[in-house]
Formats: sequence, C-alpha cells, structure tokens
Amino acid sequence: MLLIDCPYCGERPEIEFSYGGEAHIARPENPGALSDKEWADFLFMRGNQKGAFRERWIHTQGCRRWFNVLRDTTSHEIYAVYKIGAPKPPAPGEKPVAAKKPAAKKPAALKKGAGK
Amino acid sequence: MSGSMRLPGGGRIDRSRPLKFTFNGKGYTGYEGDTLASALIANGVHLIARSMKYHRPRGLMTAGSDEPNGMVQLATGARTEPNIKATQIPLYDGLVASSVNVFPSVEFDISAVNGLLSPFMTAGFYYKTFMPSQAFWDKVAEPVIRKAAGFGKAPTEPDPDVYDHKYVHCDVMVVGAGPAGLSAARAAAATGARVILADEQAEFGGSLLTLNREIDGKPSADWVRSTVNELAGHEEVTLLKRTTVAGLYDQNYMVALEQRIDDLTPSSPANPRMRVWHIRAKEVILAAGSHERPLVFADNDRPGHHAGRRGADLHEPLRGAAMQEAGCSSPTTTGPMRRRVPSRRTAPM
Amino acid sequence: MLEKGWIGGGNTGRNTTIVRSNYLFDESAHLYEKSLQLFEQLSQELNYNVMMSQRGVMNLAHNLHDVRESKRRVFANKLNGVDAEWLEPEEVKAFCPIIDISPDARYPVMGATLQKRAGVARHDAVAWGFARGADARGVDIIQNCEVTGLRIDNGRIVGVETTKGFIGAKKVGSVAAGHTSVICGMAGFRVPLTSHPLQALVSEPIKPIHPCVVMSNAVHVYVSQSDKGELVIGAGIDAYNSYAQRGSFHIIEGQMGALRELFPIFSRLRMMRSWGGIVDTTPDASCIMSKTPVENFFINCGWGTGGFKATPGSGWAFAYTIAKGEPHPLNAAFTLDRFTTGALVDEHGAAGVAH
Amino acid sequence: MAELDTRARDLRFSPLEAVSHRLVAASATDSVSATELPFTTQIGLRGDASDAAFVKAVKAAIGLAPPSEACTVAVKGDNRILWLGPDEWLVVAPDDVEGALLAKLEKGLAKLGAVAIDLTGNRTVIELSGPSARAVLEKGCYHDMHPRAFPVGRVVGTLIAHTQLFLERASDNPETFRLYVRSSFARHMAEWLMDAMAEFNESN
Repeated sequence: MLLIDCPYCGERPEIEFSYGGEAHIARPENPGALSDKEWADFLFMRGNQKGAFRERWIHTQGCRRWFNVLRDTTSHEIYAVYKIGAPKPPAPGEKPVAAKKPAAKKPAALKKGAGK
Repeated sequence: MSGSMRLPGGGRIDRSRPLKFTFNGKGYTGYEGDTLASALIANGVHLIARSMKYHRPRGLMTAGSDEPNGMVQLATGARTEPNIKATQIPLYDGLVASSVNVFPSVEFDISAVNGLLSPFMTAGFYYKTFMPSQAFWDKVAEPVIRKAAGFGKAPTEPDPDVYDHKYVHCDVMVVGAGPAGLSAARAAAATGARVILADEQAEFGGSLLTLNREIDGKPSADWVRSTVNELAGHEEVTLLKRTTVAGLYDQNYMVALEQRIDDLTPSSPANPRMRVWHIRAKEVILAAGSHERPLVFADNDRPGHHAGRRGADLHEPLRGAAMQEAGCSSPTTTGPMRRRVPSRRTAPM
Repeated sequence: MLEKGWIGGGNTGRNTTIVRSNYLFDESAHLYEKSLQLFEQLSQELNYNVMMSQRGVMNLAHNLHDVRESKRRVFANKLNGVDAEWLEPEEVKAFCPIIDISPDARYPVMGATLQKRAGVARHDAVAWGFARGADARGVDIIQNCEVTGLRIDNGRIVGVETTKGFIGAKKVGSVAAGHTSVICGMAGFRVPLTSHPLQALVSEPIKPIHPCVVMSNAVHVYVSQSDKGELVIGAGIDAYNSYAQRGSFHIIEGQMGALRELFPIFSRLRMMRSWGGIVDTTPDASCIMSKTPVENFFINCGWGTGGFKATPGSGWAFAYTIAKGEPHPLNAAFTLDRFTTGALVDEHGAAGVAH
Repeated sequence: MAELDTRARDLRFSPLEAVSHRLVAASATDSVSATELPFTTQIGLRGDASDAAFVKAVKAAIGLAPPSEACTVAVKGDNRILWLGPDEWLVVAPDDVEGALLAKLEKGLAKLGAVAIDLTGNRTVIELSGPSARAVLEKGCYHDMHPRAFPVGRVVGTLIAHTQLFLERASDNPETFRLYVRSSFARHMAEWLMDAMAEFNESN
C-alpha cells in the first residue's frame, strides 16, 4: 500500500488512486499523419524504466485529478509528485530541467473571464 | 505423573487456578499462565510431534514463536486449526490438542520407517526416483506421495468465528515490548507522539519476564510494570498485546495480527476473535529481540533438547535435570534496531 | 546461457506452477497445447521427475457473462484439439467437493470449464531438469553473471558485455522476463512491455484436501495443493510498474477474501510465505517471440503471468526461431510487428489474471 | 424547476428508510450512533476559484464563497459547500430548495463558463456521532481521522468498506462525521456500519 502525496489533497493510501502508466507521452498533434510504426510507438511502446520512473496517477476516490509521480521502481520510493503541466522535478543525480510553459492549455471554458 | 516436573514456586503461572486439558486423548492438568508447551513439559510429555519427511520424534525446542518443532492440531470440529505452535497456545480449561501427521499415534508412528531409509532419501531425491514410466508416476507414486504430504488437517466445516480489521496511523510504531521497545515507546510517548506498541506475548516485558535485572534503580519487573502503566496513561499510546507484526511494507505500512480470543469463547461482531491491524507509521522501531537458533550437532532435534535459556523458564521454572539446553540466543545482546525510512514530513515529536 | 542470479531464482521459483492450454485463440491454443504435450513427456525426456500432476484445472463462472464466455472457450478449445468440458455447478462440486456452490454465495458458482489434462508441475524441478538436460548437451550455464550491455556492430549483434567480461556471440536470445525492457534498452529500442509485481503465497502444509486447480477470474483467485501439502495461491498483478519483487498487501488481502469466499473451510489456515515476481505484461496479454530491429538478436518475452506453463513450448519455438532466423508457424503470430500491423492476439480473457 | 408539491413529497422514500429502525436499534448507546439525514439538496459546482466573478456569483446564490483551501468545508446556517477538488465543490442545503438555488446559480454562472448541476438524490448523508465514531470508521477506512490529521471542518473523498464517499468531520463537533454515500451504496454502507458499531453497543 504505497503512500502517495496527491498534489491537491495530501498523503493518501494507494487504494484511493488508479494507475496511468508512463507519464509525458504526448498525444500526436495529427494522428492521421503518422506512419503505422509511429502510431505503434505512441500507443504501445513504453520506457518501463528500472529505477527512477515518471508515471501518472489519478486520485480516483478523492479529487479525481491526474498528476505525475517520480518513483523508483526498484525501491518504491517516491521522489516527487507534480501537477500535470508543471516542470519535471529532477530525479536523483539528474540535473534540474529549466522550467517550461505548461504543455497542456487550460480549457477555454475555465479561463478567467471567458465568455465576457 | 502429572506435575512431576513442576517446581513448588516461581514462574508466571497461577497455581491456585488449575486448568484441565487433553493431549492425544489423554487428560492432564496445567495452570493459568501456562502455554500448552509448558503444561506438557510439566506433565512429563516431551514427545509432541513427528518430523514431516522421516517422522523423527520431535519435542519442544523453544518457548515462543521461534519454535520449529512442537506443532499441534488445536481444538476440534469447525474450530480446529492445524500446525499451531504449542509454545504459542495459552492454556485454557477444556483445551483439546493432538499431534499432527502421525498414524496411528505419535509414540508408535508407522511412517517412522522412513527414517531408516534416510540414506536413500536425500534432498530432492524424488526428482530422480518414482519414474520408471509416466504411468507409474501418475497412477502409483504421486498418489502415495500426496497421501503422505502435509502436517495438520484443515477444518471441514465453515469457520463459525468473526474477525475484524482496523486501519490506524501513528508517529512511532514500536515492534516488541521488551526493555528496548518499552524504553523507546516511553521516550516517544513523552513527546506527545502517537505511539503504537505491539508484542506477540500476552504480557509486556519481553526478556524481562524471566530476567531479574535492575533498571533505573529498581527491580526490572517493577520497571516493566511502571513503564507499562505510564504508557497506558498516555492518550495517544495504543498498547497491543498478543499482536504479531507480520509484515513491513513500503512507506512504513505494517500488518499485525491481534489474537483477541484464545479459548473457545464464541466470537461475535461485538467481540471478534482476531483483528488485523493495518498500521501506517512515520517512524518504525524494530525491537523484536533475539531469536532462538539451535546449535548444530547430531540428534539435536530429539525430544529433551531445548534451545537457549528461554525455553524452560518463561512460564515456570521446571526441574532441569532431564533437559539439555543448547542454543545461541542471548537476551543481553538484544538492542533496539532503529529503521529509518525516508519520510518527507517530520513527526510532531 | 547467462543468468544474473541463480537457476530457478527468478520467476521460475515465484509462480504457482499451473500448466494448462485452454486459451481462446487458435494461435495461443496451438502454442500452449504444444507446451502441454511436451510437459506430459518431460520427466521421461529429461530423466528428471518434474512431478507433473494432471489434476485438472477448473475455471469458474460466476455470472451469465462468465458462463457465455466460458462455453465459447470450451467450443474454441475443442475445435483446436484441446480437451475441454463444461461443468454444471453440481459437477463442479463433484470434481472439487470442498468448493462452496450455494446459490446465496456472494459470487455464486454457475459452472466451470474443466481441462482434465491440465494441472501443476514442480517449478524448481522443471528449471533444474532443463538445466541438467542443457548441460548434458554441452551448454555452458553461467550463474551470477549479469548482462550489462549488448555489443552491436552495424545493426548486428556481436556479443554481450557481462559482469564477468565480454562474450562474443553470433546470435543472442533474450529470455529476461520482467527485465526484457532493460535488455532491449541496451540495444536501443523500446518494447511494448510494462513490468509489474505478481504476488503469490502458500499456506502451511495440510493433509490432502484440494484435488485440483481452481481458478476464478471474477473473484480473482487461483489455488491448488502441492505435493508437499501447501495450498499454492495466486493473486492478480499490482497496478504499478515495479522491479522490486514485492507488491502491496491489499492485493493479497483481497486474494484471501476471495479464497475464503470460494472455500469457507480455509478460513483458519495460516499463510507461510508470500512473494512477488516481476512479470512483463503486453497490451494484448500474449507473448512476444520475435526477431528484433537488431540483426541476430531475438527476444522471448511478454508472457506476463503465464510463462511457466509455456516453458517447454516457448523454448522449443524460440530455439527454432534462433536457429532459422525466422519464427516457427507456432510463434509466427507473436512477433514484435503485430503492434504495428494491429494483428493483436487478445488473450485477456483466457490469461486468467488481470494484466 | 418547481418545488415539490405535498403529494410528491409524501411519495418519496430515502435510500435508508427501510433500515432506519435497525439503525436506531444499533445506535442504542452513548458510544456511537448513526442516523440518515435524508433529502438534502445537493448541487455540484465546477468553476475557477481564482475568478472573482465566479466566487461572487456563488456567494450571491448560496451566501457562501466556495472554499479554495483543499479538503475544507464552508458553512453558513443550513448551507455548506464542500471542497471536492481544485475546481469542484458540492453545495449541500436543506430539502426542497434545489430549484431555487439552481435558478440563482445558473443565472450568476451563465456567462462564466462555470457549471452548476443538480445532484440531489445522488448521495444520501449518514451522520455518525459519539466518542467511538472514529473507532467505528477505522474498521474500514484507510484515511487518518486523528484530529491532528483531520481537524474539524474538513472533508475528504475516500473509501470506507470499498465504497467511495465524501467524509466530513463536522465543524461544530469533532465526534460527528457525515458520510456522503451514493444512494445505491447506502444500504451496503449502513449494513457495514451496524456491524462495525456492534463492538461499541453495550447491549451486545
């Protein structure tokens, strides 16, 4: 029973979450333009890292939000949790990555003042 | 010869409260505070079981959960349980137990003939035998081997008892309530931390239940009593007796089994027989003490050999003449082992 | 043959020893049936008793959907020459008297498929028997020797780097189960695998009481009794990726609840040991036995939770694949290419465990 | 939506009506008691808490601003707003006002891209109260309910006995918990609670 620090709700038991596999797999902008091999890479091929691994979890029974976890698949130690779109925290021994703008755009409907 | 091995005084039994029990169909008497093991030894019963493969005679080696030999079939009917260590069964009035895996009896066991064949039955011998043909294995050898397999018997009726769960959290989890565990729990509790202290025995004190030492200038038995009282007075301390911590999982998640009813008292939702504790701790202190390890010499598994000094004197000093003790458990070397698991939040200690 | 640990110390020593071939699709049924047939002769062929015990494997149905799926599988199996039969609840009870078939059970037993030729084999004996057989045929088995890199020249493999030095090889086959992604990473390509813990446990030994293998996809438990008398009980995989050979307690706790549901008499038994293996799961719950983007480098992986039962068959087909440089018809469907072509063999139903 | 007329109200039954007498019996103790709080108005809210216009519109309709702090509850009189997620709340109000509240909310939120949806009837509320309430819940809930970890006025989405629910610790009484359980799971939850409460019922 892992203890996962939901970035919205705090530390909660694994049983409240569902697993989403490898993180940071961007859906292709234009799937129709992809070759079969590129599509297979997107759909099926996975890093499956041994050691520090970036993965997605969703707090299914709590706030129902997806987020990312940096976890060691050999020790189950959780190094960091971070919201979708937030800069990647470095893995142990990894150089910090310069902060980028969130890849995912906020849905227009939730933009401040939208529709005004 | 009931009581023939008893000393007139001492030990942790109440001689004013005799209890009747039955082992292998024969009636005996023990006392409140006995385990089945200590009561059997007190009654001069040393042959408890037979080994799995050669059916060698087996007695009691230890006084606790490290017992490798003395497994019995406890109770009967729907409440029967196979392979329970006699050293972990508190005696109760009307207890019924028997040896496992023997026929027709533990004293005269037909399969003991296997022992004579032991030179031919080395480890893994069956991988190279019983296979003149596949059909011989299927029709003859495997059915015979299977019939000989196993120790005790599973019940054949559904379990009438009620069980329970509990999911709890604490700042400090202390496993083992000997001098190290009690000290650690007391230090943690004094800071206001949420503390859980678990010990597999029915009484706290660990090695101090049998050792008479001096701690903080007083006899160790008094120190145990006052420490337990002090702990019980803390609102944030949970004391779990008869509770075995069975697993330490990721991020300090522990599973422990509390034995709540040891006799045949019917259980109910209001009074479950056992309770599984799921514990999430910020810090874990393992103070589980020493573990009896037998010394290696020929026939060290024969009845009458006891490992270490804990074997005989936990429940009652017994006449030691007929016993041999050999082992490498030294309670004095038992220190607290502290396990630190990374925790990003500091315990409010 | 290189092994980073010791023979029988990986998933071979961490499974529940079930052998069966009642898979749904033709491709899988043929492969697993080949394997079962080899298992039936294995002790004699290896001159080593793998203690094959054809006790029968029942797959329980607990709802109408299960019943329809199960019957469909029985028909499919029969068409493929795999022995299979459908049992009504009373027949289930007759075959395995200790099972609870009362209609008021939380998950009532509505019937089961039965493969009588299926059963269990002693897992360590299978590993040691094969090792002895290989050794006798001149194979060098090097234990405690971990592959740390692959030497590739112009897209063609020329050998492996190990903790004990470089070993040159004209052809290399990887059968690294949960670590396949790590090996393929050394070769510079990704595979459609995720590694998960799969937990299992055994009870203390009890006198014989359970006559067969019972599997239930719905309540998620599979249990048999070993030659030593232990109940051998399997669970589903843990949700998360892991190489830690352990999982979370709630998985085996749920497992025990399911076991007690089907077999109320097991309630008072104590469990002796639990453990986890690292299983390599694929998107379609079928294996991969295939050529790779690196010439002369072959992979045999993706068996997920079901590799043990396939051991002789997968070895047989993989040997052919390495020798000929092309897959045998038995494993032609299980190439790496199928994830590009889309010709998946989705055995999630018959795989028996949630992948 | 029109208010319910008297006849329709008489025809309603709550998810736990059939077991209410047993809940009463199981609660015959000073230690812990359970009762259903049936027929509360419940409205789901989605919006951006950093948008002043959204907060203002909610406040105008409910009399309360949606709490921006995670896992907290805002209370005023009979109305409360539970934080469910970073942009999601549950408005809980007395019976039979959903029509009026929704009308007000829809009017205020219409141009903001925010949403108010009637969830009345989706969940019923079980109130568990007494000195042993926490101990009862600890039999089936992995969440740490110690007052240090879960103080008054907090709410979490979690599981009890395999059932998803929102668990609120009342702001006025640390020994009172409210369980917002989906109606179809309410009976299971009530049965589980009665079983778990048995240990604390002296008559057992």
